Amino acid sequence: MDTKIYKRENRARRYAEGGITGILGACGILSVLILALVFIFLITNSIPFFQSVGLVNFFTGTQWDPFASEAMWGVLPLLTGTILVSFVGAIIAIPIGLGCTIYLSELADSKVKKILKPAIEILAGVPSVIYGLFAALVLSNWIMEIFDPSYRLNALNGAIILAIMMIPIQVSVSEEAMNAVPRNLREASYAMGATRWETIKSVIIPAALPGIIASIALAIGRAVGETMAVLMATGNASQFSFDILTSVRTMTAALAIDVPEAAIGSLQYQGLFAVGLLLFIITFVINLIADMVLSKYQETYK
Amino acid sequence: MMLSRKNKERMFFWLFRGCAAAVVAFLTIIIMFVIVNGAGTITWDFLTQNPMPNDTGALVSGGILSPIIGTLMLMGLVLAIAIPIGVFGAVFLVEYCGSYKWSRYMWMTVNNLAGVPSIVWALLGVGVFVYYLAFGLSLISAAITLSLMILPIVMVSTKEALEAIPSSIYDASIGLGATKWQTILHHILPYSASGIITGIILSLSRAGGETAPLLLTGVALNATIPLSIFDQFQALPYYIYMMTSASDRANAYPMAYGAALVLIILMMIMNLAAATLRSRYREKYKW
Amino acid sequence: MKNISGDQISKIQVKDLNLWFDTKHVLKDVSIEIYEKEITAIIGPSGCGKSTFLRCLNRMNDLIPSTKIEGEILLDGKNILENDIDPVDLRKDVGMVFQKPNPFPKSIYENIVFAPKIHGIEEIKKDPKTGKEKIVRRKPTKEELDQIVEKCLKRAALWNEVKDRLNKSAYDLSGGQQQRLCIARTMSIEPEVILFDEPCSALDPIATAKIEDLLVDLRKDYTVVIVTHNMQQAARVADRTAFFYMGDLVEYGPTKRLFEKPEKELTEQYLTGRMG
Amino acid sequence: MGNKLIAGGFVVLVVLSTVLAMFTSMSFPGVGVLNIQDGDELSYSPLENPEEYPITRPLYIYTDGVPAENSSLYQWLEYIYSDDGQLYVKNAGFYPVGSEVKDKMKAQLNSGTTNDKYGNGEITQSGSTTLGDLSTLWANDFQKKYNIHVVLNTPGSGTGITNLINGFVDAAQSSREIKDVELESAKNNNVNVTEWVVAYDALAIIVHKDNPIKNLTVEDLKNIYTGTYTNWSEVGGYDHPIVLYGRDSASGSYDYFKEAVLDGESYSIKMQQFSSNSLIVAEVENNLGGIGYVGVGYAEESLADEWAEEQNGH
Repeated sequence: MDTKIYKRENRARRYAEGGITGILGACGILSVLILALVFIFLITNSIPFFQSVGLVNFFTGTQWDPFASEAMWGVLPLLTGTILVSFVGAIIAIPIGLGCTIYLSELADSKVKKILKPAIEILAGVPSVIYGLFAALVLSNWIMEIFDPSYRLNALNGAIILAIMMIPIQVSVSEEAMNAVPRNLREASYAMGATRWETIKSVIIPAALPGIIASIALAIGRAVGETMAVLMATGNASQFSFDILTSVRTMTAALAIDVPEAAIGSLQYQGLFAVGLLLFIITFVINLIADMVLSKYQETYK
Repeated sequence: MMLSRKNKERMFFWLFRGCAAAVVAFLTIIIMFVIVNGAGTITWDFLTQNPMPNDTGALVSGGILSPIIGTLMLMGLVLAIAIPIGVFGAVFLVEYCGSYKWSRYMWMTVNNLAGVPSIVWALLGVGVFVYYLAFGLSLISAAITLSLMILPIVMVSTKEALEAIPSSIYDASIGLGATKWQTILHHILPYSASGIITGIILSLSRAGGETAPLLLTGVALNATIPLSIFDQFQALPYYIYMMTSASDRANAYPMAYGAALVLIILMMIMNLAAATLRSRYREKYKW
Repeated sequence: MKNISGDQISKIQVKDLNLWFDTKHVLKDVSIEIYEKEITAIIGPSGCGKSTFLRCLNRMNDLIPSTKIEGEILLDGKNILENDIDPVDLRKDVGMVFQKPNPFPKSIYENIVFAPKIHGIEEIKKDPKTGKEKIVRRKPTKEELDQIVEKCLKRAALWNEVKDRLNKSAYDLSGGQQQRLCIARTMSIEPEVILFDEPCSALDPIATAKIEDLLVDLRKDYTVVIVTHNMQQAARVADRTAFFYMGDLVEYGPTKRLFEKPEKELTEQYLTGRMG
Repeated sequence: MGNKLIAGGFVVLVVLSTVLAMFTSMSFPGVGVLNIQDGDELSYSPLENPEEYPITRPLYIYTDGVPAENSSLYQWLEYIYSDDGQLYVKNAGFYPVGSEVKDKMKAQLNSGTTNDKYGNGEITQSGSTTLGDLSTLWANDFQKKYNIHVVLNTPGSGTGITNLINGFVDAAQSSREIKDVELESAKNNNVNVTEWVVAYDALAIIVHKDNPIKNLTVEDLKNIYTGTYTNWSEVGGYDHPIVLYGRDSASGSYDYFKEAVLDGESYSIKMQQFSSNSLIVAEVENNLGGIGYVGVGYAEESLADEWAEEQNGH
């Protein structure tokens, strides 16, 4: 058969190819569209609020009570609540997390590592409501016995449970960064007679630093966005204070408590969307920092 | 006195071992507390009866059947909604327009949206699905909200699985005269399948464990097993939260721990399935 | 088909081929004729555009966005760059073997039957009513597939080494065997031209020798175009050799003449290794 | 050697945390319930004489107009006012509606339908946590008798009313009167809000079981919750700062207590707000200086033993 046809008319295949590309294209565009929906929806619902209440007293008001007779729109108590809980949580989580990462990637031998690494990943998979349950029923009593605070459910309680939730995220991301440091860098340092600790300190950590910074940013982003655990752990008094032994209300807890009560389209509803938008921007910026640091870092070790 | 280099190293190494021990201690304490307090309540009735009120009205007797079924139905709906759009969307964005300049920025935003707090998705759920599309307080509103929440996670994990395939295999298939879709169907998807499935399982377990979106989109105190997607429903995570604020605390707390244990077991099963799939996937295709 | 001396039928005529990646001018006014059932080698320093040229012949460069191509590439007189040509069909007739052996992570058998399965078997059917000849495409039967596998593996001199472990994974083979499997796989689509992009650069000398013998043997049925930076290899197997430098086709002619009496000063420098 | 050490360490850790979990028993010491005196009259306990207790409030169900006879909502309201319905009120720790209020409500029920859109399928009701237990008991019994399912959720009175106004639920349960602003937005959504008084709840004032104070006047209570008094010694107790606990703004108790006791003044910002009564009980129970207000059912459920004997003592 010598019919050489460079253009085999195979209409079936061309339509199949076109059709499938169409379907896949629809899914692709749909997924991106849906993700843009979040941002658009948050903005459209909070602009009217900013127009009527104004940015100034939203950001400078020190009392948040949208359902009082005359509504008070100060977001500061919520902002300080979130920052207090996440910041103290980070102070606890980062050192322990970093120590655990170094142990996991440099000191642990393979058998221990094979058990410990999945165990930590499981710790990340435990639903936050179970952390909240532990914080509300057990951790709060322990804190009460140790610090005897005037508030049983307080910011410290929230911070500790958030620290426990942040560690697995930080460890798994930074452990990968430390593993990605090429072997020859380690050997070069050993070759110069450096001890293992000096190698870790002066070669491996600096090389994996971007990955470590990214993991910390991701962990903080997750902590800022956490809702259930802080709702059950911090007592939710919306007062503007920096004392970690008082009860505070985080932005996420405020949304969980107040949103169902706001009539759709009312000023309260839009005010809560403003808080939601602020929360979205904060977590988006934190994740963006993590992404940029991570992607710049990946280029160097491609 | 200056510690000698050897002692310094030993000191720091013990410090790191201490940190690792602390992390393991956190995990063990929390899990053991749930097991010790929860194991007692797990009986056959506990798993096969709906929550019933005791004589003063607190829903502390009976079992957690409707919350379990509610959570499984939620995960089933999320599987049907988020997975097709997420996986095929990612396939399109990676394979068909992967090489364009803007796709890198697009993936950065998708990656970013994976970090959006679940309560912000819940806000969207209330505004759009419960009210605007008038699904009302129902299973479908909660399921779509959860689907949106895990969509970025599914897309990112699918992208990573697809990109793990070396381009030489793509060239080989194209070189043999296969069309783009035939190459994807026969070579890209099969080899990345277990990576994608691992991502799906992990995001489903994330969706199943979420509570915040449920609070706003239609979870109900005494809902039985939902008969239609527009019914209100119960869910395991909400049941646990509800039990911490029930009036009869002496009976409510053990039920909360029991439900927490069941939820942890469910999550463990899914995580282990994902982990075994991922390790098998790594052996099978070592290139 | 007369070789070397006398006039031969040219299989591929390339006229004033220019190619740009974004703004980088990679191929500049390349005009060359590749003759049927001959081995044409393409040599030149790395980055001179020899691989890019090779990939133009089966339009693999289409996969890279923002490439601009001008000029003509005639395959049996038909310009393959026209957009009514479906590159998929073209690649059925112009097979390609890559630098790094890239068998599919499947069994040896699966690797070879993949192409016949997706292309199916074409048969000429006499349409009873109109009596017109019509191409009918049908799924190949198991026996037909087994035949194809045996034929291709024998042709790629791999049959004896693998005939009893056909459903073993292709990854258990050695580098040389994997490359020959890729060649066998390429032959399963019954191409007319086979392009080789530095096929032996990842292989040890023994495996390379086997591949070179195979190339010479392939010349009987296929037109072979091979890109290599190994000048001895070109000298050993190629009938004609083309020397590329910075995107230009500097010199092209029968291998013996080009190596012994290069006309262009540049070629001579490159061959004697004195080039900077 | 290393691995055995680690494995051994882990086993010790597991054993330790198990023992720890067993011994951190969940103790519920319980709380004290104060008698409240209105002005110069006698002081009453919410547990014994709820009728005379000064801080009692009606509990409401709001619907969109009067439901039609054949609708399930009609049967639901009819059931609530039946003897069985009011019997459960006692079980849940509240006290039933008086006879003249019951007749008034029944009259309203049969005063002719204003909203026949209510079908005879499932009923959805949302709102106050205080009413949570009571409506669960009702729903459970109603299901047995009428085989109609009543789906409840209890995010708080304010939310229940909002859900009614937004049309998400058939009925709202509330532990406070509907506000004017809510009535207004109901009108915009053309929801004709109809009020049904279904039971009475005494708002018990709870203190730590070792707090010597046994009764307070409404005036004292007002000064405590507005933050005027900050130390128990100001009302004759120990020299110990007062720690205020109360419900969050979503709950009806928050609004009712503010109107009935604080005469509309705002709460001290130090007051810690909780989304449910039982969380307040858990707080006051563990804080010597704590004071909180909860539905009487919750107080009864967690009454400290010492206070219980004293109660039946005199």
